[in-house]
Amino acid sequence: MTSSVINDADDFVREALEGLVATHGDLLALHDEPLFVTRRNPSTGAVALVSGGGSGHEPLHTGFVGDGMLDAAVPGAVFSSPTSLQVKAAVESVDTGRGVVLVVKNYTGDVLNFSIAAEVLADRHDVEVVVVDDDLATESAADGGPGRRGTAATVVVEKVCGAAARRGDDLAAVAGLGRRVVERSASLGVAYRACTNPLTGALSFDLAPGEIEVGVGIHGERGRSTQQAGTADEVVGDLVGRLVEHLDLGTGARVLLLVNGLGATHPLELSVAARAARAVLRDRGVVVERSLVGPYVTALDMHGLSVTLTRLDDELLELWDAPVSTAAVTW
Amino acid sequence: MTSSVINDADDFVREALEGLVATHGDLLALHDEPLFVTRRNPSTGAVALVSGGGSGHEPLHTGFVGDGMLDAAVPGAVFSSPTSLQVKAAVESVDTGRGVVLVVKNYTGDVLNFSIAAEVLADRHDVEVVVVDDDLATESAADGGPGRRGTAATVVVEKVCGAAARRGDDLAAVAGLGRRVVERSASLGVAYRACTNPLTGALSFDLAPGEIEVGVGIHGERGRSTQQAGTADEVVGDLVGRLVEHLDLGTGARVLLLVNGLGATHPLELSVAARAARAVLRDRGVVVERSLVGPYVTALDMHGLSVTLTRLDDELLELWDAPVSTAAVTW
Amino acid sequence: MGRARLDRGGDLVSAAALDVTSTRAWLLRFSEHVVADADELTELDRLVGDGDFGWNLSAAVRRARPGLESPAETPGELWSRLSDAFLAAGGTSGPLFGLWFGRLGASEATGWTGHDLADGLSRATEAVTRLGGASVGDCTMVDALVPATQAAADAADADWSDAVAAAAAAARTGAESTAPLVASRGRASYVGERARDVVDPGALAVAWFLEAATDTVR
Amino acid sequence: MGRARLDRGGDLVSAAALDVTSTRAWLLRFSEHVVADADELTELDRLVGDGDFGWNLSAAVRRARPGLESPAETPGELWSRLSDAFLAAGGTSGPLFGLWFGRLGASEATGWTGHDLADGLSRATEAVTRLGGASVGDCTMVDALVPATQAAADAADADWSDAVAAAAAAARTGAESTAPLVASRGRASYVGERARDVVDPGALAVAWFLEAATDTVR
Ligand SMILES: Nc1ncnc2c1ncn2[C@@H]1O[C@H](COP(=O)(O)OP(=O)(O)O)[C@@H](O)[C@H]1O
Ligand SMILES: Nc1ncnc2c1ncn2[C@@H]1O[C@H](COP(=O)(O)OP(=O)(O)O)[C@@H](O)[C@H]1O
Ligand SMILES: [Mg+2]
Ligand SMILES: [Mg+2]
Ligand SMILES: [Mg+2]
Ligand SMILES: [Mg+2]
Repeated sequence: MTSSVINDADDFVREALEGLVATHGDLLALHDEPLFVTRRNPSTGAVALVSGGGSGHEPLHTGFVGDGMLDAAVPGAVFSSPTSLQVKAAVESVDTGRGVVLVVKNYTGDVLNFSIAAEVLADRHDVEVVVVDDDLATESAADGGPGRRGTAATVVVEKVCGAAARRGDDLAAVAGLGRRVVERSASLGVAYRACTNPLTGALSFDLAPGEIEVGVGIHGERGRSTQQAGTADEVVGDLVGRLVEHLDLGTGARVLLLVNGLGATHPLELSVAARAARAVLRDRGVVVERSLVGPYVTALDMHGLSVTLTRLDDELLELWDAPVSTAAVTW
Repeated sequence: MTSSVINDADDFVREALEGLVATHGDLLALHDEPLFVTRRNPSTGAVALVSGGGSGHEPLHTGFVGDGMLDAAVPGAVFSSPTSLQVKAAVESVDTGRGVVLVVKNYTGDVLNFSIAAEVLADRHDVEVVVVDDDLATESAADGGPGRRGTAATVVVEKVCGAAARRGDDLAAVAGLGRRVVERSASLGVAYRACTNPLTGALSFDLAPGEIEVGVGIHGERGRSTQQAGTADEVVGDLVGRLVEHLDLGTGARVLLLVNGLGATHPLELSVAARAARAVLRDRGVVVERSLVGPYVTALDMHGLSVTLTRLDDELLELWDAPVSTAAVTW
Repeated sequence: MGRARLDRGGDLVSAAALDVTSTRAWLLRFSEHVVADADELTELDRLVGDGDFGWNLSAAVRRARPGLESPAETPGELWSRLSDAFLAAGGTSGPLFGLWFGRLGASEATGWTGHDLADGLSRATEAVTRLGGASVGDCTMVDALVPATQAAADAADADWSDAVAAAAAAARTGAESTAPLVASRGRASYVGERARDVVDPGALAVAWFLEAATDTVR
Repeated sequence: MGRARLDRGGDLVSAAALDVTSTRAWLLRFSEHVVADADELTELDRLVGDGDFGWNLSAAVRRARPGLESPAETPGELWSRLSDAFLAAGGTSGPLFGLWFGRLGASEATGWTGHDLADGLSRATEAVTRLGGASVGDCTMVDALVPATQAAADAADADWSDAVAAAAAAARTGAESTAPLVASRGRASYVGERARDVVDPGALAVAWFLEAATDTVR
């Protein structure tokens, strides 16, 4: 019995990659044992950009491999880190000699495996690790913890670093820009329904009718609080308000707005959410210079959304606007 | 109580359009009373292309407004036809004097309202109606019925007609190409979970664990048969086999493959489905010249997919490949 | 001929030529009837369809009201405003009635003769049967429209008011003829036998519409 | 010094220099212990973590086995094969042990002295504490690694076999020291008090690992 479009659970990610690469044969190449995806036509002479993590968040990261963004994506099993061997092989495959930036979402397993790969590669490759930790829901005073989770700001980091690499920036500059995006970004998510185990059909948590879970991440875990669902304006307004405060955005501040669907959220709903987010920002005098609305960092089929704000400056804006051609975004 | 990202149900579609147009301000313009969406920068001197229908299928049709595809999209309420007044106003707004092709999915309400608009406009505008009826699940011997439903082949019709208009084809030629696509296309859909009423959270039909509904449309209606879910290869293989037979595709036949997510289907699942579809076609000697995989014609948050095959010829291939720049597809 | 009667508002209504005043009186009379007795139509649609017909129809005439009360140069302008209100309405009946009213009123004449009316009905009914795809006997509004249109054509040499009276009588007979039928188009095709002995609400509304004209000249 | 003993397979194992033969014997001995007693580790992880530790570990050593049995020029090659098998394993322990084995074996020497071993342990443990972020007292494998590394450094002037025996003893003591602790890193940080009086399975595995070396030269 399955409750999703799947053959064997053990082959799920590999088969999906085969399908993806067949669909985008002009753009992507599949590498097997260990498993990773690279651009069909690698860039030459630029700093290379590699990211990855557990699967189930697609189009992140495989959908962002292409000209002006990632050189390789390294997928783990659903919600599990890839191994350092995969990361190592991907780096070895794409380094053109100018070094490699690893973009890593802040989860223990991912940080560990990417860092180990960097450690192991250190003798022969220049590697910089950029850790993304934008999720305010996991901010806690206790030190020594794993820190804030990395969620949808990863898309912004990958886009900005990819554009910087493409224009010829050196390794330190590309990594520095990635860290600049991380510093200036914050995200919060909310779920109207948990995600479904693709094999059993079981929900990762239960909500009563009319309840929402605020502060969810992208692995089907519960959030910070269960609340009664208000209107879209109320729910999104609450998230955006907290982001604005955290980033200390005053009148005239310029932002990139990312309204991200977590999987099952309909485009109509995301558009209503985008409208709501813009209204709050307009009221506070914050200027939405650019926005991206869609399912970019999913949590399987979770019904919900996250909002990410990145405070822009002229350079980040220019890098965001730079041409990109991937399976998930093209402009 | 709501179970989705919504404010007032009556304002849902309008607010979503406001959000969409704000997000794609460079691409889209919103017209109010009556409601429709056009390109921000209208084409000049080309045959215009207008489509529309009930909402809930996004990105269809609003996401396909832009250079090389639709000139206007006319949305009704969720799963309800727009009125002929909306269609009429859209046609009046985008006709540059070379005439307008209306692309209509075959549902009684849509056909009625678009035809009435065409009738009312006949004195002052040259209008051709292209009716899309690709869904094999609704094929029935009984005449006088509403005929086969229109589903995802609409995307192919809109792309091909848009490219033909853009290269300067006249009204009859553009409409003729649209009808050629319809003749050469067939679709079938399957659901793993029905869609959810955005207000009440109720499912449009129930399935026991491990069951799938084969032959579903895009309005949450039941399909032709309820079956035990097999593997992805079995489920997709069955659909594709029936399409191949219907279109009488033999060795060497060239097709466009559209694997369409119905709303909540994860990119991993769609990629697995694309892989499965390709395997069947390869076994039969059918050549997949191009493919498109993603949620393009949704049924709110239905978990499921449809497969569309269009038998290509050189001209259709060229028109499919022609540049396009819309919110949902860009190449 | 040349008779003049009082309409319900006290204006002179010409029985010989259908001018702006008499058209307005007719359409307002129809509106009032629909709003007053919407429940009867809804009940019929509930028995054989989805039970929204009265609501669809009364929403449309309410929307039309301000336009019907505003100044107009020709009857055609009033028909066109009524048409738009129906075209903006939901259901299957909204667009079909909208089309019918629109085609009916597509004339520049300021005072309609019996021939103008018969021509209008003929244009209108042709469009509805063509686009709706229903024929007489399918248990739809067409069962009233077609005989009414024929009756008006037969009486076209008479005053418009006599022509419309003939049309109204034929529409009533046509509507009643739907009761023993099982629908094959639209709504009632889904319920089969349950629809027997129920008058089609769309056909009944056509009868009400034409009868409203005869009421204003009575 | 210059002692030679039989390893379990009958090969000569040098107690003075850790060569390919003795390294292979050590690593295979460790593998056998893990496979045989995986359940004990799993049970400990079940009490304080998610109960997959024995499974993670035995999957890794099974994966390593063919590489450990193939010809090699230097001990470093064997360490590197063991490392890769752990780096390909799941959990937190897989990558950390993989890193540890990889750094431990990062030497070109064909026969290791006590100093080579002490240097390797020092490199390896430094990498694990740096990347894993745990300190002694956090109730992780680090509680065994750090004292073992220190003990080997203190005994580096002796034979490798004496150095490893000192390390093994220190690791055992370190592992046992985790029982009264409440974990603050990784797995057991979620269960708090429930983890008291349970030895950390990662730390215990470190003791097993070093004890496997002393077994082969015993
Ligand atoms: N194909 C058709 N042609 C003409 N009239 C039709 C057709 N289908 C339905 N009707 C008319 O529409 C009426 C129902 O209208 P309404 O309730 O507004 O539509 P719906 O069935 O969409 O709810 C029926 O009583 C019938 O007279
Ligand atoms: N940050 C850390 N540094 C060093 N060792 C750790 C750390 N976190 C966990 N461990 C070790 O890993 C062991 C658990 O491994 P395993 O069960 O494979 O991982 P997981 O907790 O991911 O299931 C623990 O017993 C502990 O010794
Ligand atoms: Mg009805
Ligand atoms: Mg209805
Ligand atoms: Mg564990
Ligand atoms: Mg684990």
